Amino acid sequence: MSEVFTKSMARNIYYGGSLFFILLFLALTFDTDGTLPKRDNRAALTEQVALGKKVWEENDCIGCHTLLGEGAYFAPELGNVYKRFGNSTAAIVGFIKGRPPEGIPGRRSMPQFNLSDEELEAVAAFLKYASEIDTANWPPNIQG
Amino acid sequence: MQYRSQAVAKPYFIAAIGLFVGQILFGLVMGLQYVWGDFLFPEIPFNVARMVHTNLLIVWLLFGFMGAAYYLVPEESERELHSPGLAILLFWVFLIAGALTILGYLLVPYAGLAKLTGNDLLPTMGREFLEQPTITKIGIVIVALGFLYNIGLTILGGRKTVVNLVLLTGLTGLALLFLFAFYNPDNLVKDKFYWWWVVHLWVEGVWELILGSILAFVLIKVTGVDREVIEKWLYVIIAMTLITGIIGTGHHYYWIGTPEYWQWWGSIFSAMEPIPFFMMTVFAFNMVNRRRREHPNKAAVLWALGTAVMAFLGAGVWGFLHTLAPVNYYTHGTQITAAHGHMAFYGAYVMIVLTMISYAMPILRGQEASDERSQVLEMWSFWLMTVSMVFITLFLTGAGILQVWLQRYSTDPIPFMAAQEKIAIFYWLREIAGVVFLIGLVLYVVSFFVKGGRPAMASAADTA
Amino acid sequence: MDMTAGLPAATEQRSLPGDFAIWIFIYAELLVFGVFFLAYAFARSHNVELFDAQQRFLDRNTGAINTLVLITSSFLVVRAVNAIRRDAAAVCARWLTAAIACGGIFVALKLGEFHAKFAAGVTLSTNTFYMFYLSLTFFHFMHVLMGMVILAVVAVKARRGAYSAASHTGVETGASYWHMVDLVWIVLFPLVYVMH
Amino acid sequence: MKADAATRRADVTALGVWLALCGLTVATWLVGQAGVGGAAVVAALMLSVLVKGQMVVDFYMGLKRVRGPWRWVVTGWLVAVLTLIGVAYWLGGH
Repeated sequence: MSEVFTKSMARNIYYGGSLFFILLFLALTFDTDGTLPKRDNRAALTEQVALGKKVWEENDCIGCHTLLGEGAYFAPELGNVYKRFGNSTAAIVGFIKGRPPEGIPGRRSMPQFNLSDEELEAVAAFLKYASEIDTANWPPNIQG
Repeated sequence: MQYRSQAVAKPYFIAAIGLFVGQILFGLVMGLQYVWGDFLFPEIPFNVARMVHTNLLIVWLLFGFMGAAYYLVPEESERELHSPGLAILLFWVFLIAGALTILGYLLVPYAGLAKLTGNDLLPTMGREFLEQPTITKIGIVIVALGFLYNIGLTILGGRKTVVNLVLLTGLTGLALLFLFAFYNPDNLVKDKFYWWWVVHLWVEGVWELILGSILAFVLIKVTGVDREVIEKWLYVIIAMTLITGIIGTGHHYYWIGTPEYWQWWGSIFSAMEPIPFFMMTVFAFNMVNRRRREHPNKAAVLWALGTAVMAFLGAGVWGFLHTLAPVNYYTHGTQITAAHGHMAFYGAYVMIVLTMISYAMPILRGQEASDERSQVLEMWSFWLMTVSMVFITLFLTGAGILQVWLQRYSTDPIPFMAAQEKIAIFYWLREIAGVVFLIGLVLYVVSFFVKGGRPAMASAADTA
Repeated sequence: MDMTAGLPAATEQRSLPGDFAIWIFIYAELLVFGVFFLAYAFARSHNVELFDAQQRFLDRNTGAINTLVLITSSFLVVRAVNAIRRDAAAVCARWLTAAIACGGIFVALKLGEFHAKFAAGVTLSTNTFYMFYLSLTFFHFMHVLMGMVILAVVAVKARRGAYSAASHTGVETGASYWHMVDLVWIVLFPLVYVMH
Repeated sequence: MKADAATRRADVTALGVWLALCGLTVATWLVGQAGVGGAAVVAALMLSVLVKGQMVVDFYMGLKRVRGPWRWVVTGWLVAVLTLIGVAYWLGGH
């Protein structure tokens, strides 16, 4: 084979190609950052929602549930749970509050987290905020 | 072993295998909880078991990567490690911090752990795969910096081979991108957007550089093919990885509130992501076919080829299955994702670490290759683990297809929990396959303690 | 390699011009662009009215001029390769410089086009047509920049006498990449600017 | 020298190709100016792209005399992409 195939050219393509696509990715990130205000429902980001996100995180809800499709696949999607529960934060609060501490025999059960009323309201507000993010019409239906 | 300091790799490999066993045990617990909902409830709820399962995976792979680096960097650089003492110190720091974190998950409610570790000061916990307390994350950064310092000085002060430089780039990228774990804005969309800079750009970016360089190193050693040939293919493969994988991040930006053009950018580039994996498969088989020596360590060759094939299937094919936006619209966040995740992680990263351990461990223990009986057992464990992982993937794929149909696609979609009950049979089958995987893993561990058969050295007449 | 091995007029079959590694890259790029073009075409088939209406707002004259500019620069690059094949390194460097200048004209015109669109408030999220228009042209635009960098490196090396008739793989490598950038635009221009 | 003569001939060929490419580009632009569309126009434009593309591939990229499948890969790419674009336009027209 008289084909020329040099290591230095392979290396140049690796460095040049990587740099090229990093720059492209950064350009798209820049555009995304500018477009997000129209989609990410940031107007609804109150202190309560921020607290709700913290409650969400500090109880590792993502360890069982998905949120906008990401997380664990053990329990239902919660990105649209506010809508699924009839556009009601009270229903969300009631559900979390009502989990039996010892679980439901033989079934997958959500733990009883003993959240305060403030925390319960906050996490419900967070889920309401999440449900109003423009997710390009995902999930396909109300079941999540 | 050409350099004495390579020996620091040994504790890293042992710890990696130990944590691997733990990971699989918790995987079996979770698998059982899928069908026996209140198993260990409320002592070990599912989210805790999952956290332990996934965090142990990450930690033991990192142990594996670090061990691999400590083994191969001195040999490639043709000099001793800059500081073996630092390597051992960081080993204990990382192991103890890791063990404390896992114990924290298991013994304290997660919210209590958050309080205990001062998550209020810099909230980073409670996001998938990044559940570690902030203080653990800071520890990871410190260990990573110390490790990079040690490896970096060794590489820069010695022979700079392509394998070394690619490995160093990969490890540096790993450390740098981890810093995005500390960015946790209240804005959920931004949170998720940059969360993927850790998760995706790790596993479909810089980790593949680490994978490629380890595979190249082992292939150079076991095939005796000219380094020049292997190195230029390494460059081409990782170039393709980054060319497709960086914009490929877009396949995570379809439905999380990000602009809709990501559906096009993400689909187009991630559809190309199987190409580097395919090239890797062709490359590995080509090198083995063109081998200029018969290495006595048959098991290591098997692992190397297995990595190439399974990474292509798991990361390439199973990734492609649901990467196009119109498909992903229905499969996003279902068992299809779980199926892909299992085979991709096993095929690409578990197997490359086991490849390296398989190659290096006998040498670290004073033999070029293990005894024949030990190797036979190791190959049995290879097949048991690999085949059961294929079945785990197939069962989860079956579960996912049914789930998508019942819950997302049919004209009368049913609720999540109702769908889960209808696909329980797949979860049972998955659990059985998981038990077989554990048996394979036990055999793997046992293979380290088996002696006898023809001493492997005898067949290595042409080793130089 | 023998003296005539690189000659287009030679009758014998020869291997790929330039470094094989660049060809792996070129084929990968063609694949990406091909898929992108088809995505455009099939997305259009679902939104014919939108695409046809929006296409009217594009600056077709600049698009056509840019096509001529790129074709010309490709021609200049061919002259450069032919020059180095007769060992005229300085001539080769001059042709390459001219080609880079053409690239510069392309970039300037394209920037003007982008500026007009951005000033009119067009973004990637305006609609599907503009998503494709901006994605495709910007992606290609970056390739032009990349190609100019490559040609510049080759030109500098040529001026320094790094290439000769016997050994000029580097020139062919850069040239091959540049022609790919041209080839892609040849498809892009009628597809996005003209056809409806 | 033989090499000299060969490259001079190649220069002439390249100039001819350049003229052809420019002509076809101007023709494409004229089609745009006329504002015409429809199946026949799409077919004609795709055909002209095929011709232009193949000229670039053969004479500029220099694949005409390359052994092996390399030339046909690019030609195949052109044919496949242009045909499928044609199919997409045909679908859109219905």
